[in-house]
Amino acid sequence: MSRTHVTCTVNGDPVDFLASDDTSLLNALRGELGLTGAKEGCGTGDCGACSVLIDGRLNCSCLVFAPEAEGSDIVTVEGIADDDHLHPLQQAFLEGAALQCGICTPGVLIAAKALLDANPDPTETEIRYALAGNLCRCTGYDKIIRSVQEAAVRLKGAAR
Amino acid sequence: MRYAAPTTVDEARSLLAEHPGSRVFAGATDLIPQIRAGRPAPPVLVDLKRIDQLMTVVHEDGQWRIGAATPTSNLTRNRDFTAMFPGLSEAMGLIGSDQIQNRSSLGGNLANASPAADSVPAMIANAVQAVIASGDGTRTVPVAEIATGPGQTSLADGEFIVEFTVADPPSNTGDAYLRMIPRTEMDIAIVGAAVRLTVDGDIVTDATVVLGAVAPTAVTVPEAGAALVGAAIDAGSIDGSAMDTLADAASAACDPIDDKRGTVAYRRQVAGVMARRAAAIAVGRAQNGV
Amino acid sequence: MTVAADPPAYKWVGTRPIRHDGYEKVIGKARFAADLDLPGQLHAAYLRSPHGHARIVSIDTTTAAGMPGVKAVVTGADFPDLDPTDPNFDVSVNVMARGTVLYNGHALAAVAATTRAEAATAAAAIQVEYELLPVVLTLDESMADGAPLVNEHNVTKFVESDGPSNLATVNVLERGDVDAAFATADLVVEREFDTAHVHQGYIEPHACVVDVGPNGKADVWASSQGHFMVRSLTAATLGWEPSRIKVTPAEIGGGFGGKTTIYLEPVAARLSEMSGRPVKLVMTREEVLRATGPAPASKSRVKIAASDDGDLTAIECWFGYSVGCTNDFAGLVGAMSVASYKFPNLKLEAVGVLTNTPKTAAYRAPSAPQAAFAIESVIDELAQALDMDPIGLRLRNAVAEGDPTAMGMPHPRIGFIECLEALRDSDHYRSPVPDGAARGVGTGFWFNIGEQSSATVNLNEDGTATVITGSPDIGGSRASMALMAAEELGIDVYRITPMVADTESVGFTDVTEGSRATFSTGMAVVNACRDLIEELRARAATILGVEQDAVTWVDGAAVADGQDPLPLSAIAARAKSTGGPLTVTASLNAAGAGPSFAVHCCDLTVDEETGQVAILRYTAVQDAGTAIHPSYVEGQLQGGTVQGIGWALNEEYVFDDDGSLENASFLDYRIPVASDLPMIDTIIVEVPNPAHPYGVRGVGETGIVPPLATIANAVARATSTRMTSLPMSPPKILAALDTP
Amino acid sequence: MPRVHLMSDHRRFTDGEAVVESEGATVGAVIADLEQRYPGLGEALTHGASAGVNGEIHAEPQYLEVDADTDIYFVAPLTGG
Repeated sequence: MSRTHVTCTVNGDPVDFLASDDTSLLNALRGELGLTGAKEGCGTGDCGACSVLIDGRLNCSCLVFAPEAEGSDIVTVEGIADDDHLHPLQQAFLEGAALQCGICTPGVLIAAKALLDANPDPTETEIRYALAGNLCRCTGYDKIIRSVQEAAVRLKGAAR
Repeated sequence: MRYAAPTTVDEARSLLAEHPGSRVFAGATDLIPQIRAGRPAPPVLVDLKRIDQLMTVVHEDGQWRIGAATPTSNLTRNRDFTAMFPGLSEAMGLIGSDQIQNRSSLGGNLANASPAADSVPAMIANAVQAVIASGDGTRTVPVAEIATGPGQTSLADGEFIVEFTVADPPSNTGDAYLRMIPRTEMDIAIVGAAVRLTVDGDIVTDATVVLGAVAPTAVTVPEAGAALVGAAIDAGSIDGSAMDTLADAASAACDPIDDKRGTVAYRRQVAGVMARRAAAIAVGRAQNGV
Repeated sequence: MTVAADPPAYKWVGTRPIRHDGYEKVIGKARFAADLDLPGQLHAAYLRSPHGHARIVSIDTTTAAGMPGVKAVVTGADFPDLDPTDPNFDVSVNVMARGTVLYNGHALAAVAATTRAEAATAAAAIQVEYELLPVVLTLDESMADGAPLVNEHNVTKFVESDGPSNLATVNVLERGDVDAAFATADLVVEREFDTAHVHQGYIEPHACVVDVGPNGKADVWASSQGHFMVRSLTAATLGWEPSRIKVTPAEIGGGFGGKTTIYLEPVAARLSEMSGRPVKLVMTREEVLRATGPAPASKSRVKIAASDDGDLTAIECWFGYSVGCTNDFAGLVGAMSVASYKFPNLKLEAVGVLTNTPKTAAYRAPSAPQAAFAIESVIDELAQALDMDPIGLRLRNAVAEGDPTAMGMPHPRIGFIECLEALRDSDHYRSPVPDGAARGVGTGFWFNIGEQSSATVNLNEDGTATVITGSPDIGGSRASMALMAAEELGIDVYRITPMVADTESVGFTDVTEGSRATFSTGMAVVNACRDLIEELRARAATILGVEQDAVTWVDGAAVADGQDPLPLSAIAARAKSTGGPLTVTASLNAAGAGPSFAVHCCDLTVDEETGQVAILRYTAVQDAGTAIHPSYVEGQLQGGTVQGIGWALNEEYVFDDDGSLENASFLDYRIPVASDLPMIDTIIVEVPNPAHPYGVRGVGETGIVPPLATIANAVARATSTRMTSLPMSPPKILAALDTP
Repeated sequence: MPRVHLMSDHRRFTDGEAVVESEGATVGAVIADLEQRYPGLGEALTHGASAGVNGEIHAEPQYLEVDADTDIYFVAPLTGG
């Protein structure tokens, strides 16, 4: 098995690692970089628990070969809070009880961030479709959707 | 297995020539699940996304050129493209989640040769052409001639799709794509139907109907298109008997299978429903310019 | 929204603080089992049966053992053979096949290697010779005369039995004379129903890391609903004393009953013992669907009699469940008991039947949803036939305190009528049904259970308290423990740290199941806090120079006449000088679990050209007893409801003729996605359980019971076609609509 | 005397009687008494039944105290999810 030396940026930090050519970016993040926030729920792109942003775009990191990450800018759930404050989505999820077991939460937060970055004022339907690739089995999605709505309101308030 | 990311078409050609059995990929959204499910890994994985031509969308001289590896979300977010091909755009917007659409490509969706690929009926309805790197040059063929059966294509070893070309639609033309899935997202189509039609006032003058997921490949249904040509449009609605003929023709054209996703009877019945509903949307777009 | 007759004035109970474990979970730092890596760790992979039923003629592991990176290989021969009468026999055989594979996906060997890919490659290289045996996949095939045996070791439970059989269990409940009642009834409705196998669908695949040290002791990190259960079942499967094993509970990524048993840990332990290295074993999604869970498929016949004025006079039911390839599925009585109306005449029979399909597991109120689907569908049809309001018919016949359960025992204080009234009076039910839509109502309940729990409360020198329990937190129970402790001790909930400790750091605690964590473990926490307060009063008496009897505990402080209140923190700071550390432990075997009733209502449309159902509005009403943390009570109701919606509409196992699961992925095993659903409105009814200090009933189970019939009843009213087969997938609805 | 309510499955030991009276100050003593009078019943109740007493279900009830007015309902074991 060939291994490739990959240099990229993860959560703002320049990193490099050696990855088997057939391994996923998810495995590299978890195994090589110790960033276990992104989870493997299916390995086939159907559950979204491994969601990360690559160059600002939402991806399932289980569907990306690790060497593809060369030169890219990756954001995982570990990187969305700043030094002093949780991201408004994280805060809204805590206050809104939008997580139960928490296994889907990292992926949902990333997908919701991708949505709000592109569309600061989504409708409920837009939120539901934007999160359709993120399965949650605990919550029935209700409190997740409400918390994304709440975070959107707070982000707009902060931007004003 | 080795990963390679060529930056030119010629470099990719060489890699494939040197390593028989290797695979090109763009989004890998089908490839990775297939490898996980036990499909033998190719000797070299050739990533096409570092080749500029395959990632570029150009609109000039009444024609679009779409890099075969371009993420479908680049196209669904492209307002000019979506205004011209709303049906093709909505078909691409149905390929999996947002996560998937940031990776999936028209080239991959076509070359994977799933009978249920959402973009393919819509590409065929719009007479999209595939430009294929072949030997030292290229050849151009209609999209309909690529897939030959489930997982099977007419692409020879070493060939790969470079880009797609499609002419701007004539005026007063609209397209639409609808599919039936059990959920609202994240499913493979049980039935897909693409319709493109052109109107002259209150008369349909041209129509193409293409079905997906009801046969080993996407199927164009000439009888269904013919049923619409000459049909009258009254207050935005196509004549009911023409629509009934369209639906019957669509159902009759199905050659489906029973599988975990749907039955033969269901696919046949719903193919007519989807075709009729897609035609109803398409006619509105043709008359109203979207 | 909460409905309570006379809510007590609590300071903390009933509030909605941010959960204590939430921060780690939103920043990606929470440790689930697959997140742990140990130095030198190996990765393991299984070989699973490609056949639905076969004798293992031979297994040759020599090639695999010599492959790159391989450090250890195990087969059934590496585990002791338990006696078939041993209560852990079925678990042991399911963990690793001995002699016979009982279903497609049954584990029969595993490999540990330096990488997961090497382990998988080597596992695939193990040579197995099979002698194929007949495969029995359905309840009807299994019960047919002369049916091949599914499992030669099965003996029927609860009835006289002579020799192996495909019957797993037979339970019968009866009272009165149903035949006479049916003979004289004004109206009788009888229907047959069936439901498919469904999976719990937790997003976290089963995972563990096991490190067996040179002293023979095993450290296990595992995702489960009960780490003491993991310890005892792992020990039994290995033939070890439980004390050789320490299990540390990882965060659990969903369970819903599916993680009340083990699959991985003995295999990883044996591989670790053989290799001398830590071993990580994580299932793929395909393995989760092929070889864990699911809930049983079912068939049923339900016949109910009513008088013209709406009195339900008799019920006769037969429920059959395909419990899978082994016979350790309990709880069928729960199924029968969902007939929660005052039937003077009743005859209920539930039968468990073996099939060559995965061993089934509990799934929220095990066996009740299938039965409630059937019973509540017939009740709805009676309401239609009698032209009665579906809530009105149910209110007229609903059981209340003192009415007999199906088992005969009188119901304790329950809130069924209160739930029915809450829905009847809700905005949803009082609103007109939207144009083109239809409305359905359904009900359900679950007994809930008590069992054993332990809790330790350590008061820290800064006046904070650490509350330690043995109940894995699968949906917010740590927050509940902290709230009850805050209420008892009178300190801020954020000055309490609730945690779940390993098997060597807290007293024995049964599995988190049956809605028991907040009830039983919560009661242990309350008892520990009350003992701690006794001790605090004694210490305060020493400090204040008064008798203990003169000290009362008010709002987190010791109060004695004529003196300033002495706050908890001041006593904690003087622990050393007043007798040493302040720490107490309480444990109990709880009885008195309170049944939780639920009533659901759904508005939906059916596309009659495609058979597709769209849910427009949904309200779940449930009696929580007392909602300790209402947000997480709502979450349990919403989560259970949506699982029930999935069960009703699209979830099903699709087997081929050899028992191979054709849809072993989240692509084709279709759990609901966000865009399928509306908001799930909740109404929490609070009829306190008198057996719990705060009135808790437990809420996790019941929410999944009503949705199946609720949706079927709405579909019946939308289409004038009664769907009796789940899932009501678009092809099935369309086929039913086309059947005259 | 405590009254014992039997599941249908256990009535084969009692000639179909659904409710029998029994002696004993604990559920265990009651079961022992029943075994004397209905051979096999005690064994069946010990290994395959929980007992409902005073509205509460007990999985291991043998030392539970009962008195002359107690109704004991033997039911199949319950689990949860």
